[in-house]
Amino acid sequence: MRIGVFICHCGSNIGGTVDCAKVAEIARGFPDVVYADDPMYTCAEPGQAAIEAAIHEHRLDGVVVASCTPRMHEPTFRRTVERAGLNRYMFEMANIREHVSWIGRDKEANTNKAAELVRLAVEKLRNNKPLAAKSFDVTKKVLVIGGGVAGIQAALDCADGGVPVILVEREATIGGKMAKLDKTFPTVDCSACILGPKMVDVAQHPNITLYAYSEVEDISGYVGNFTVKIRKRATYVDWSKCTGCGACTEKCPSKKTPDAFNEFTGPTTAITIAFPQAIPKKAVINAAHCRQFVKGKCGVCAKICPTGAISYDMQDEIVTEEVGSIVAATGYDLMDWTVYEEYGGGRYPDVITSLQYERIMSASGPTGGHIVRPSDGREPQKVVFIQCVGSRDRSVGRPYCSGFCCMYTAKQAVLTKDHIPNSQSYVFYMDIRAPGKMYDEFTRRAVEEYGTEYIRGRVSSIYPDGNGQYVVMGVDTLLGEPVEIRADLVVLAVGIEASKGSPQLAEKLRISYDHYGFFMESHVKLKPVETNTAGVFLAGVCQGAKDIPASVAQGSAAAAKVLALFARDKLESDPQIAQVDIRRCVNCGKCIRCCPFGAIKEVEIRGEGKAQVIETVCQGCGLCTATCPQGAIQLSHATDNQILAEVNALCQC
Amino acid sequence: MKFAYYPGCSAKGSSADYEKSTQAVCAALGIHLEELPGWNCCGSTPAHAVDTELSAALCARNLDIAAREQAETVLTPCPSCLSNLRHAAKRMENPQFRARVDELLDTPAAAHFPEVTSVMQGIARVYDANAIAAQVKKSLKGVRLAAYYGCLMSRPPEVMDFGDPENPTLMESLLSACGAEMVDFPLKTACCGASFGIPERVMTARNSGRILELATQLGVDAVVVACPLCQMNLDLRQKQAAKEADAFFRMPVLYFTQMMGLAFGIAPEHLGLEKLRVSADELLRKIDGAQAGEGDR
Amino acid sequence: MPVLKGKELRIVGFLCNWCSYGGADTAGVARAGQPTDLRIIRVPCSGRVDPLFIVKALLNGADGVLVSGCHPRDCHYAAGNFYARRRLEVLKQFLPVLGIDDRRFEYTWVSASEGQRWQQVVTVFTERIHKLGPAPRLEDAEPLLKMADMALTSLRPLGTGQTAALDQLKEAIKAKLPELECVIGWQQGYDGAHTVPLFMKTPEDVDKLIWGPFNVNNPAVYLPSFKGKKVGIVVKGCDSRSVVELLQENLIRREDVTIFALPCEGTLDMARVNQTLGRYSKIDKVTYDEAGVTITADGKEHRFCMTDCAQGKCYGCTTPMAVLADMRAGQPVKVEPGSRTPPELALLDSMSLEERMAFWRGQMERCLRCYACRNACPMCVCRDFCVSDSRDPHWMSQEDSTREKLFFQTIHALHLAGRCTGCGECQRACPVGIPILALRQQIARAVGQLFDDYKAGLNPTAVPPLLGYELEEKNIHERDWK
Amino acid sequence: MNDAINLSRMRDAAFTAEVEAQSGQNVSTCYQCGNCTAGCPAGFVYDRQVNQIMRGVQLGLKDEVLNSRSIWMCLSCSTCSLRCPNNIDVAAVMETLRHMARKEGRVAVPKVEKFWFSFLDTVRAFGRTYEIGTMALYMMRSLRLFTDLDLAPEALKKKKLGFRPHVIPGGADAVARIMQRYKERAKREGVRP
Repeated sequence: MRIGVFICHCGSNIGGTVDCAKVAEIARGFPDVVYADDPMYTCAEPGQAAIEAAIHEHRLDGVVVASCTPRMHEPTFRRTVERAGLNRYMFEMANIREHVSWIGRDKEANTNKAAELVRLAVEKLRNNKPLAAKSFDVTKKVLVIGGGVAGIQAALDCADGGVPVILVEREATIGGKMAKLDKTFPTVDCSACILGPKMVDVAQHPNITLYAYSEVEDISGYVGNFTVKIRKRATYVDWSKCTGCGACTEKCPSKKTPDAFNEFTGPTTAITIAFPQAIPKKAVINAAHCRQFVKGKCGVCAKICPTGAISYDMQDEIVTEEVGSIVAATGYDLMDWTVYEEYGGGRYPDVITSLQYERIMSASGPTGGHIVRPSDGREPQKVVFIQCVGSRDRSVGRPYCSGFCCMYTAKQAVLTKDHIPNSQSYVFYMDIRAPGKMYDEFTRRAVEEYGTEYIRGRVSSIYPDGNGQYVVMGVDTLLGEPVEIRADLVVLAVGIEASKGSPQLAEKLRISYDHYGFFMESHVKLKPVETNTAGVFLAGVCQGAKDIPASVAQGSAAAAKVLALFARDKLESDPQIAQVDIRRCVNCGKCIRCCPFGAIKEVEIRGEGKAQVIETVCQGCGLCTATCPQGAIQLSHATDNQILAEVNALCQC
Repeated sequence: MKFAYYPGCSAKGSSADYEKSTQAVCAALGIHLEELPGWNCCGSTPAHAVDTELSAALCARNLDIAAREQAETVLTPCPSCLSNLRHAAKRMENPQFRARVDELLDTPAAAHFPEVTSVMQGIARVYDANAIAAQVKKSLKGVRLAAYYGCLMSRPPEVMDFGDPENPTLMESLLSACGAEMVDFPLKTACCGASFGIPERVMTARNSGRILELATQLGVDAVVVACPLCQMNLDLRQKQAAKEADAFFRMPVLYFTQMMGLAFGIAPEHLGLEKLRVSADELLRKIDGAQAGEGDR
Repeated sequence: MPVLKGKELRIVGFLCNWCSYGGADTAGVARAGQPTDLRIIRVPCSGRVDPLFIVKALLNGADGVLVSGCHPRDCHYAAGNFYARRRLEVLKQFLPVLGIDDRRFEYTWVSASEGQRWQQVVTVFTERIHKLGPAPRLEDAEPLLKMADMALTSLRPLGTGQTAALDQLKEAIKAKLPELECVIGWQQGYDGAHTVPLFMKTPEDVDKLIWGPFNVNNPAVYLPSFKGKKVGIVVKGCDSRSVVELLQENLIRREDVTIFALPCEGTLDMARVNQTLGRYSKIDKVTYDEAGVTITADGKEHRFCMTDCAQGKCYGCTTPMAVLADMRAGQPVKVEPGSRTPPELALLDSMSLEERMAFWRGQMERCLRCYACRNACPMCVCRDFCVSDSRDPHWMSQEDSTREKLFFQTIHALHLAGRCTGCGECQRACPVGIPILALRQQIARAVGQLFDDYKAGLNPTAVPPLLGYELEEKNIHERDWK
Repeated sequence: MNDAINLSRMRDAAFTAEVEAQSGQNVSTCYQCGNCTAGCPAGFVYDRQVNQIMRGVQLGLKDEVLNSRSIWMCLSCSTCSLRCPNNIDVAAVMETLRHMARKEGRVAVPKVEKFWFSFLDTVRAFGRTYEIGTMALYMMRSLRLFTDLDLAPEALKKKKLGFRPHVIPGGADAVARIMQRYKERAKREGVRP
């Protein structure tokens, strides 16, 4: 073999503390090394040209570059050697900058270490083999999980881009949290009015298949070729027949059914349509409260339904879909604030969550948009808003900021004044976080135009004073005094957490999630919608707290990623994957058992069972190679021999 | 059932009635309280306010006695004593601290101390609600009560182990077992002003005032307490509180043991009710009335 | 290339490409100064790190080895580091039995963002290695020869009383024989004091079957070669565990094997028997009694009481009865609860690290590299493709050095991690009587201690510990790098 | 209006460290939400609110903190600790500050300390507290002869306060010795007992 070695000075970055010329000279003594040089900037255009020239001039069939970390320039130099006609895998790098010159002061030690790392690379290279990528087809269809505003945006953009979309929504209607909001900041325009049309587009778009009241059961496969099992939960109403006329909901006798859509601010019926603009506008039976199921007799809805859509014996159904990419947009839930016993732990009817307040303010809500107290239906005069309940609070395991509470609290204060002109709102805050466009101006308006009292401090406790009001014991840290307010209504800006079941979904998607169940993007700054699993993208709050504009933007960003992925007809698979030497394989199945990706299957070859790697599924971790006792399965480009060569280069007594 | 017993100084003075009723109720329940021989003051607030090790030393002597008596569990009626004893025991788990404390003692304290808990938990440990109900001769039916625990009983939770530190409910369960109607009393763990009654009257007046105000507002027949200092501040100092709050209170403040005693049909004089500054006569009449009412039906 | 004398020691690092290698880069970018001893080998995932790389390094002159991967739950490959955690922890507990200080090997988790943590890890680990100084070399050790103490009490009855049920067993075999390719058992060898394997195809063959203290071989070793064919096998308790393990590893199929079992009363330590018999021209007779056998060789009587002369493994044996069988004969025997440290392992336990290295130095000098240990092992399923004599992968040179020989023993031991049933065939087959079983026993002990007392070959459906993982490992704890 | 606090001069990092060490709390986690102050039953008699004390400790303003009345008026009800979103045991910090202040002989509210001493004196004398004794001693010490005089008749009528001190059977010497040793040790260590 004829190997060329290039020791990069990287200006003084390496040259400063490593004697590059000496390293090059030592390298010339290594086996198979026929050429060594120490250019000033190897990655620069002339540096790369020099490599190409050397390859031709010295008929090199392998190149080692000792410079910065391979995580930076490996792709660059691989292209370089490729241009000169070598296989891109006949190239190795030695990291003598981040791992040598930048961390060691002693030039002699650095030089010696650099030389050893070059030796390491040379020994590895001597065991390298040319590898060729394989290409495979892509199923140009995308699965969007979650029908909130982020998911809707992603679905619509993909669909408009000509990609068939499968949209899966856990609830009976899409719209997510935004559909529950009365108005939106900072424009104070009606939430339903701006979201409604988008929801309708979803329903009418030829490219979108919507599975509402459904959940993702299982996901297998890999980028370009995922297989998804979807559980369509039993609604006990045949949606193909249901016209959404609502006759059933009027006649249903169980009128005390808790209303999840309205955040339990009022009762609903056992058979129900979430809200007037629901998409799909179909009825669903809540079996837990339906007399037919609880008592075994009733059947009113079945009698009343003009299309005979009611079917009490409906079962869950599993459907399977093939997709090439997945967008997760599962959103958030409120944390369980009842851990705050000092706020009554949920025992006080007029201490409510901000989301409940939205429903109370909403025209489609239980009070028809009249702000009244849940306890006695009276109009509140003094309303206290408390921020950061379950945000920035380590004592309840929620140290993070929920991002948008400051803004909607200001909005709710403003709306309160609009609804009840003679009311007075107080907001207890720690910091006002209003970095968005027109946001700070909005919070200022809440103060300056709507006379909201912003009080800088937390609230220690809330308790009923015995004549229908609540004593709010707070502090004004700017004043440096405790303060006390007698309030008619207290609204808690409850912090958010990843929506229920996020970790389980993450496991199915094979993407990582943080301590609080939020999904992890693959780079905080540069890959905000990608995940570490190819073909899986993120949109909305499932990735971290963000408001509507940001969620919509991320929805579109995810869609762009999907469209870019589908722009190619074939995908290339990384050739750095495991390969089975069938002579050595005894079919013990250990590799199959521990492969994290199910990338190894048992096949029959000449009557014998053997392991076989599914090239497109294998991610190249090498766990199988470390598992196989007879070394029958080897990870290309990190084979036992290649690593042994490196070990031996370092350890030979 | 037998427990070692640490009455605490106030039992021999300002809260003799607490002591009396505790003894009476425990007797009625067949719980035998074995007073620790030669116990001394736990040091109360002043000791730990002055020095943690001094406070621990005073407590350690008592715990040591209990250990030598081979007691398994020591009951004490007073939350302050309880807090000090439990804190001392916890702090003594740290060897350096223990060493410093041993220096102050005649002989190094026993390696392991028996557990100390409140009389209330002691009773609840032996009798569940039904068992208590079974003891009731005079149901407290129709009597509205506010349970007030004070700030020490449940705090800090990791030391006191008394249920939810913001919302303990043990007293409620005991007294509702006696038939009483327990109101949700949000200030149940608020501070009454503690021992500052003497050096800084306004402290107790304000804080006790707030508590009495809410109790009055909620229209309860009495506030039930488990702490001698709380009782003193809410009862004996009720006038001071009223003056500070510029209000008028007539709120009987009884120990939970006195309340239970009444339910068990024990005579008021055996429960030290005469020591109450704000008389409980009306309350007693109400209870008897309820009984009469029961009789009619 | 040698390390800088006096300045540096030889420290090898295996870093996963996604987290720790990036973490080391981050440290570099932050100019976080570190000792220069460490040489980093970049691997895709900590799960790729075969523990044998580490032993290879340590036996060949490394003074320390450090493995670092993504934090648990953050593995780029979902679960690679979970497997690594188990395998590396087992290795850590294995190294001392070789006489290698386990502080010379460490593994940890560093994410790509944790430059400071990486600096901390490298600094602390390098300091640790410098405190320990240069690693002692196997070939520098003064050979040390020690014998295991075989004066043992057993957890179960030892004797030779159960031969009664043999006929019953034979009938059963004969009845089943027509459906089977053959049934594997034992027959008398060149004399009454030795046995050889018996492959019964006809009823006449079956009559040759014998049972007793001389049935030392483990017939399970032949099963994989019959894979796909219907065979029967006669087993002792220990043999049955090998059968179960083979089933567990999908190397044979349950429907293919019919298992015949008698309660085992222990087998003789043939090494010691032969020693006592010494040179003899012929065995006159062998008489059995309840407690043992009397062998008359050249007119001279030798008494072998089972309680004194059983194989070391028999004393601590808790499964004299087959753990899995289709046909059982004989009287069930009672096993006392408890566990024993096997004599070979006890011997190693009693030594210091230096003594152990010296011990293996001495033992390995005697090793003939005949691979009898491998061929006798029922779990050595690679057969002709053992990595010890392959070029790709090329784990071992053919050099006849103590180091290479000990490395082979390590390969065998580590390949048996969580699989070795302790049947002891490797040691019994060793022509020069090296107590190599101790290495396997240490692995088995480590696996048991780490994973809820797991024992190989008891449950055909259990997942072997090293082929599984827990998100939170009960007995494996992250070390801090203060 | 007094002069600005000169942080560059007055900041005493060692003090912050000392408080953290003695109280076992990490005060840097305090983000000044004020919850401690909001729930403090004694706040209305403080010269500096709890959160301001915490701020003072963060900034290492030793004098500001140790000379404040607040640390003497703390009721040790630990409401602050219970509700601190950052799990700081604020009450422990307050107590630590009180101890530090006492040891340096800084007593912003002497009457409180006098009351404690009066209490402890009776404990030394009898092994157990004795209300009237405490009161008497306190009145002498504080020269506040009319303390709770309004209550006295009530209390006495109700026999709330026994006239006889309640002594440990077998004498209170053991307790006295504890107190003695404490005093001596304090002297040895050069701190105010």
